[in-house]
Amino acid sequence: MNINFTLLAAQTADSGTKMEIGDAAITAVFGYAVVFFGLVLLMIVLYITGGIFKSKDAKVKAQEKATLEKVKKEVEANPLTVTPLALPCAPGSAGHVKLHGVPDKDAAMIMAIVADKMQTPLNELRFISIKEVK
Amino acid sequence: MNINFTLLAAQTADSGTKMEIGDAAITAVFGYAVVFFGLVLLMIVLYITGGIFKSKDAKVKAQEKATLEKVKKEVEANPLTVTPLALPCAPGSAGHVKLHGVPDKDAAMIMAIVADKMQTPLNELRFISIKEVK
Amino acid sequence: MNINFTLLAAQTADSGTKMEIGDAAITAVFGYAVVFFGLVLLMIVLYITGGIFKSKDAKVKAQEKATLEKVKKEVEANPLTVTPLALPCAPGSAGHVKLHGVPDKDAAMIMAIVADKMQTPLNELRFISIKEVK
Amino acid sequence: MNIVETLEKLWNDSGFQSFFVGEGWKNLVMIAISCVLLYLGIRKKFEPLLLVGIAFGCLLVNLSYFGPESTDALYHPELWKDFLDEESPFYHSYGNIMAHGGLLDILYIGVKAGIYPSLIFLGVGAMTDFGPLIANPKSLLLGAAAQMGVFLAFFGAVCLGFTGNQAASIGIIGGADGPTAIFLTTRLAPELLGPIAIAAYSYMALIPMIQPPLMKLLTTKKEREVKMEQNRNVTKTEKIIFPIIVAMFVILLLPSTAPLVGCLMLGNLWRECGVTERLSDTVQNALMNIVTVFLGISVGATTAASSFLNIKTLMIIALGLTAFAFSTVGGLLVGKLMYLLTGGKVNPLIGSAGVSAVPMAARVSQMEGQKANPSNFLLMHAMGPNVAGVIGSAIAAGFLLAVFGK
Amino acid sequence: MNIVETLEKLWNDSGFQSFFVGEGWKNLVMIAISCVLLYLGIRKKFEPLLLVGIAFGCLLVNLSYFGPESTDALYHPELWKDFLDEESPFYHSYGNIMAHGGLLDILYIGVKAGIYPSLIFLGVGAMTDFGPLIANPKSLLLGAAAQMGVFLAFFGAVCLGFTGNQAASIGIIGGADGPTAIFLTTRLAPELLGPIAIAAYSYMALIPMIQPPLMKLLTTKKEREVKMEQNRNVTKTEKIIFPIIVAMFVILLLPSTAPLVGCLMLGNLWRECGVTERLSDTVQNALMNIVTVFLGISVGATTAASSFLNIKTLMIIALGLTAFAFSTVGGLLVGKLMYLLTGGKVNPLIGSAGVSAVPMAARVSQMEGQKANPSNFLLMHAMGPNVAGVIGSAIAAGFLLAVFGK
Amino acid sequence: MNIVETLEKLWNDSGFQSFFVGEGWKNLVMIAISCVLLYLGIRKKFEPLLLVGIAFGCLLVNLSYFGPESTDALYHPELWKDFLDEESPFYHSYGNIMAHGGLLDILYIGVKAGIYPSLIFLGVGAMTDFGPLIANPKSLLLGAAAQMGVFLAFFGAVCLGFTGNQAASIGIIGGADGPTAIFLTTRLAPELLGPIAIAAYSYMALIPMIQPPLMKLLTTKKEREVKMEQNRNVTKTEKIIFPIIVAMFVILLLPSTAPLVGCLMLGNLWRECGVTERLSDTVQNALMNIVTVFLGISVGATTAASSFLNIKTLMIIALGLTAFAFSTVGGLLVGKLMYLLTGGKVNPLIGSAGVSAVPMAARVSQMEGQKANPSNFLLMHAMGPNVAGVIGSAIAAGFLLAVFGK
Ligand code: NA
Ligand code: NA
Ligand code: NA
Repeated sequence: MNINFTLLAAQTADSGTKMEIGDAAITAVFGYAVVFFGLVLLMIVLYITGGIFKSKDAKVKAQEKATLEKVKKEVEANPLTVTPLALPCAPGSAGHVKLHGVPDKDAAMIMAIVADKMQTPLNELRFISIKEVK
Repeated sequence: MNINFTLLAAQTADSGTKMEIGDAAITAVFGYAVVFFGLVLLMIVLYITGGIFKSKDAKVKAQEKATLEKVKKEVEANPLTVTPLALPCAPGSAGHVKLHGVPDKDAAMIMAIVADKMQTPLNELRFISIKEVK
Repeated sequence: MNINFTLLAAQTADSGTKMEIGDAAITAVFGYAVVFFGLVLLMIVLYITGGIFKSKDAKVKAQEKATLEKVKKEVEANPLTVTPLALPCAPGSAGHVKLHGVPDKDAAMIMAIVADKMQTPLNELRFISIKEVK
Repeated sequence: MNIVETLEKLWNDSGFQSFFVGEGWKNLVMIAISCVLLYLGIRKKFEPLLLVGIAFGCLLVNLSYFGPESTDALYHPELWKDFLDEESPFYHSYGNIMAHGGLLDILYIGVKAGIYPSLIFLGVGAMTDFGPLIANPKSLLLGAAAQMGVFLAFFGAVCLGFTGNQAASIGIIGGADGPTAIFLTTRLAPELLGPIAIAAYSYMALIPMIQPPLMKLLTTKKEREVKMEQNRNVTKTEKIIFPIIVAMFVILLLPSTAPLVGCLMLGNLWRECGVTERLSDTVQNALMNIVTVFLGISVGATTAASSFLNIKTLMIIALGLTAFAFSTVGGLLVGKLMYLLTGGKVNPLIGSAGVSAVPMAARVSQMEGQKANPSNFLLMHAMGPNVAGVIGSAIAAGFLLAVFGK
Repeated sequence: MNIVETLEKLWNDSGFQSFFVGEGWKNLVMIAISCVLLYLGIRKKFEPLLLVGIAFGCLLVNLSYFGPESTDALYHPELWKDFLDEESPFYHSYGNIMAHGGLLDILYIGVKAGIYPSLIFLGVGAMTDFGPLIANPKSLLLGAAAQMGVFLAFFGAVCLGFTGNQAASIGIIGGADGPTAIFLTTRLAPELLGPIAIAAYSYMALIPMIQPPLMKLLTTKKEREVKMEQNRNVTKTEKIIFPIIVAMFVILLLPSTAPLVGCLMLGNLWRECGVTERLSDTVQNALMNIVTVFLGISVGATTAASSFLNIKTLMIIALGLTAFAFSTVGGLLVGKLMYLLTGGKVNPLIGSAGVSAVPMAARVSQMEGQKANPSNFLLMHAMGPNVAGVIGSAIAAGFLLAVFGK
Repeated sequence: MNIVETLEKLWNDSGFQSFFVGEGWKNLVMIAISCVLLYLGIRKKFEPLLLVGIAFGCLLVNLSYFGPESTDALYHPELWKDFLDEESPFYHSYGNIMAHGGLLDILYIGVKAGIYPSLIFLGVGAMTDFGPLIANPKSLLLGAAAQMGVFLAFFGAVCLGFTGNQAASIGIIGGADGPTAIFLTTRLAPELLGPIAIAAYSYMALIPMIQPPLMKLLTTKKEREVKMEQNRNVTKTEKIIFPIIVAMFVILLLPSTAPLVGCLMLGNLWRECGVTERLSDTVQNALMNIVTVFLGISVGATTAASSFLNIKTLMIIALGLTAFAFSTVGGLLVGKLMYLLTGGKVNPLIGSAGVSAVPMAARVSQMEGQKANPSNFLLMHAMGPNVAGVIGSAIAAGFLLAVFGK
């Protein structure tokens, strides 16, 4: 096995040509400027389109705030109720559930499992009560 | 950037050649006939093979009818029992189940979930009782 | 449609050349030897690397034995407890569970379902009690 | 590296200035069209799985291709011109496409070679239950009848001055079968692929609007009220034998249908045989989705402005609608005939389902039937002609391919 | 467009009349054979994931290909003849296949280039637990012994007049490893791919019938009753290091095994390393199923009547059975030797599992062991030789490739 | 068949002896390097999805390739030399690669043609939530600023004697975006692909070690403690329009970005449009994983000893680190500027997230912010610059491609 290593070395010839350091500096500065140009352009466009949607957004937010406060009041009125808004995996909220001697985390798990199984967001299901069977 | 648009136009040259309207009419009628010929041929073949299987089918149907009637009688005898034959997703029937204070729809859901989870058709599982825990 | 079947036959020309029976015999014996050579080489390497890991293994086994005996004692003390080590699908063991009027197989199923749903090995879950609701 | 030169190069390459050079404004029009298609796909839910990809492919190609000097373009029509040009050194050279094409040129190879439509048919086969057709083989007559629009639109297209190949490709829009239309058009008249694919998928989405008026026009209330008898049970064995038999007879009759019908039936066999769930699942999901991704964007790429914006596209859109309408009419008329011959046992509304567009056309039959008689359930009866229509369109395509293909 | 001409063309293209021209009747025979294979795959569950595809590919090609004039065929043997013919302008030209091939020609490129078997081995690696082999490295001896049939069948094939390349491809059937057999045959004797693939997959499915009689013949009841000690625990780190070591030693020894062994071990590394579940899952499922789809139908396509229906196919079927039988015998004999040398600690029944055919052969060992002694659990012990047999077959293939490959 | 000859051939082919011939020892070094990379990928969890594949590809090629005479090698650098050599008869001939390449040569075609990085960007787009960026468009300034390292490393590489093309490819390591780096390097300086890909993925994994010291050095505790206001809500429609707008403006500006930005935005559109979950799921999972499999091993294959083991590789590793560091610095400096201009409303820590490396860099910002002020939640604010950095790197790559590409 007598390999021609000169040939082998030749395989990794350099692509392109050497360039002057001055040119490189100009290219680098210019390139960085192009990146800024492109993203500033995009920023402007986003601010414009964003402006159009902000008015709608304002309305939606007002509505949501009202809902949240309503839920808050209910929760305060009934200290055993949990609002599993903080559930990491299941999307949406699930109204509120009475728990009888079951740790919150377990209840959240069970609800997430069932919701996941049924391919239904939690806020379309209503759990009335979860109770550990003793 | 001086694009040669003549060249560009040439790119979308027409495939094939023009044809006489008379030929087109004949081809159209003939083509429609070929489609009918093909599907009628297939229809005949299906009637032949279908005939072979119909006798078996007759036996199966007779058997099923008997089963269905038996189930019906049981259902009539016990008004709380549901036969979730109408379940949209889960294949097969699940025998019958006693429900205690649980809406039918919820029970069907739970059964479908479990059946789905266990990769088992409902008719291979038997649910004895589903009861809401209060 | 006049197919040239001579041409067709020619398409399935034989790859390679005929060989002498003697050469074939030598090649066969030699090939079998090469297979043994390769796998014996591998066997030696595996024994060497295995040796390095066996000492660690010894420790692990000792620990496991202790755990197993502990579990055994508990099981003997409480005849209603099942250790679903024999579960065909779910990996790992699930500690032990009290069953109240529920067949072992059903309990194992329920546990496997929940474990599967939660993407958690059974040995990271603890089931305190499974009771059929009557 | 001269800074002014670089700047000039960047400016020349940029699409912003190309809009104002030569026919660059046409790209702006195409970009607007792609936005309309995106709107139809996303908001109006016109077959979004394909239309969103087609529209975005259209957008991408019209943002990056302004003529043969656009070396960075994602799709290069001139490469494909060479591919089809017998005089060119790159005639039939996929190697040239691979070496010099953009991303969408390379993905388009799968369209050109007919791979994507065939693989999609594997998935369609695995998703289709031919049970209602097996239970009721005379559904096949309706599936045949509903190819009327294919041949009428073909004839109309020839009258309007299209070549035979182009007319055949336009006619197949009436088959209401996206992959079949793409398969045939790629082979017979690739220059029309963009508008034909868009028309085919758009009209399929419009079935619930196109068909009901024709259904009411051509049927009497009494006919629409007909309740049909329940279909007989179909055994598992029949379902397994069905794809084998169909493949045999259809491919023997018209070998040019082999890629489509073969794949459709293989997919169906994997579905029904009960021992290959893994494959059935994969061809319906992973494989079909991957191919849909590739097919959508590469079909979209064929809508480069120069080949899309002309009077032919408008004619194709008009002829496509005609094709759909007459296919519906064909199905309904034979439906009425069956109503007469069976003494009123067949509801003619199931005839329009013969255009295929599974399962949308069957649902339209069900809805119209229920409007006439709320206790009427035509869905399963309409599924027969509906799936027969898929086979019917494949046979129509095979015939056109046999006549006009090289 | 002359109506008579068109009709004539359709009739000439149609397969119905081709059966009665020249050797067209052979296609009928092949269609019957494909139906038998479908029956075996579906009803008898002979490796259905591949056999259903192979059989349907066989059906499709024999419905559409009746000789070089069948331009619409899904597979064109003459294109592949040109591909292999050094004199042809299309020698080694995949471009020619892409441009002029049918669907199955194009899918077959992945077989020809050795891609599919390698990708399947990625999935096999990700599905295989080498733990029992690591726990008990002397299993490798059984995996080596069970390659006996490979070399005996090779010798037999040369005696029956096959060329060296063909004999090597026939011999590898005894490796009981589908992808390896396809990989080797494609490289050494592509003209035999159809029968060899069918024989390999069919015999793998027949393992539970082929092995038990030989096991009873060659072992005593006392030997079969031997209970083996539980294997030691294998740590996670050992399992991670194992594929790296095997890849190193086997590829250095026989570089021609690199595609198979490299992919097998990479798949296994993804399985064991604990940080690449996504990839391990994909190579076992989506990727493997997609490749299985393509592999099945394109291997089936190589069974065009003219190359399948001859005496060689019968010889291959006979030699394949011999190969399986003698591989079993080889494993059992070395199993008996180990029984003797270890003073009865090794149950010789685990030797037959060395033929690979994972996990079927290991299950047969388990069953036979339990028949002799109901409290005998040989499965995990048999899994060692079983997975060793995969490596053994790869080495045997590498040897044959090194000797007969160009 | 002479037994001595065969033995000699096997011995000559075997890698065991090749280590001791010519520069074969270099392969041993590369094998050791591949084991180090495997260790980093598996134990240290350095982007294991790609690094395990790259490292195993490196192992496989250095076990099987010892120079042009290694005909069984999985990868053949000399084939790719011919591919790039205008004088060679195989210039730009993928056909030659297909016919004479090994498994990894064939898989490498997808890298060379730019397919894999684009398809991965489809999946990345489908996984990315651009909401935080839409809510806060000035994040884009940080995404732009964090490309500083790209251009500084480019300049440094020219100073160290690299060609313009090579320097551009080295610079892009600072974009912290694997697929972009692979895409650009394949086009501009394929001979450096191995080291650049390894550097890019390794440094991405090292972000949690590289960035924090610089963050502490360049910001005051007061700055780090800044809590930012909650982002405004982003409507579904805005999220749908965003990918369309970005594709339009970026591709018009720099058509050379079309494959990357086009795919990124199409993937994102499928994610957000709400009617194509099937496709969004497939491009994130099945398709992306399959491409990752192919990309990893074929990039690994480019690390044949002869092209990897030289002083340039060390320089690339040093320049890559510089690039990452200065990109971080660029982002932080503009972050500080925004802190000043907004009167302390912007926490400058989110600037470093502009390097992309989604979502790792954003998590580092979150962690450092919480260290300074435990009630500080910067994650969502850092996600804006983080995803902006992906677009920024694509634009930087597009610029370099426009300047140095043919
Ligand atoms: Na149709
Ligand atoms: Na084997
Ligand atoms: Na970046």
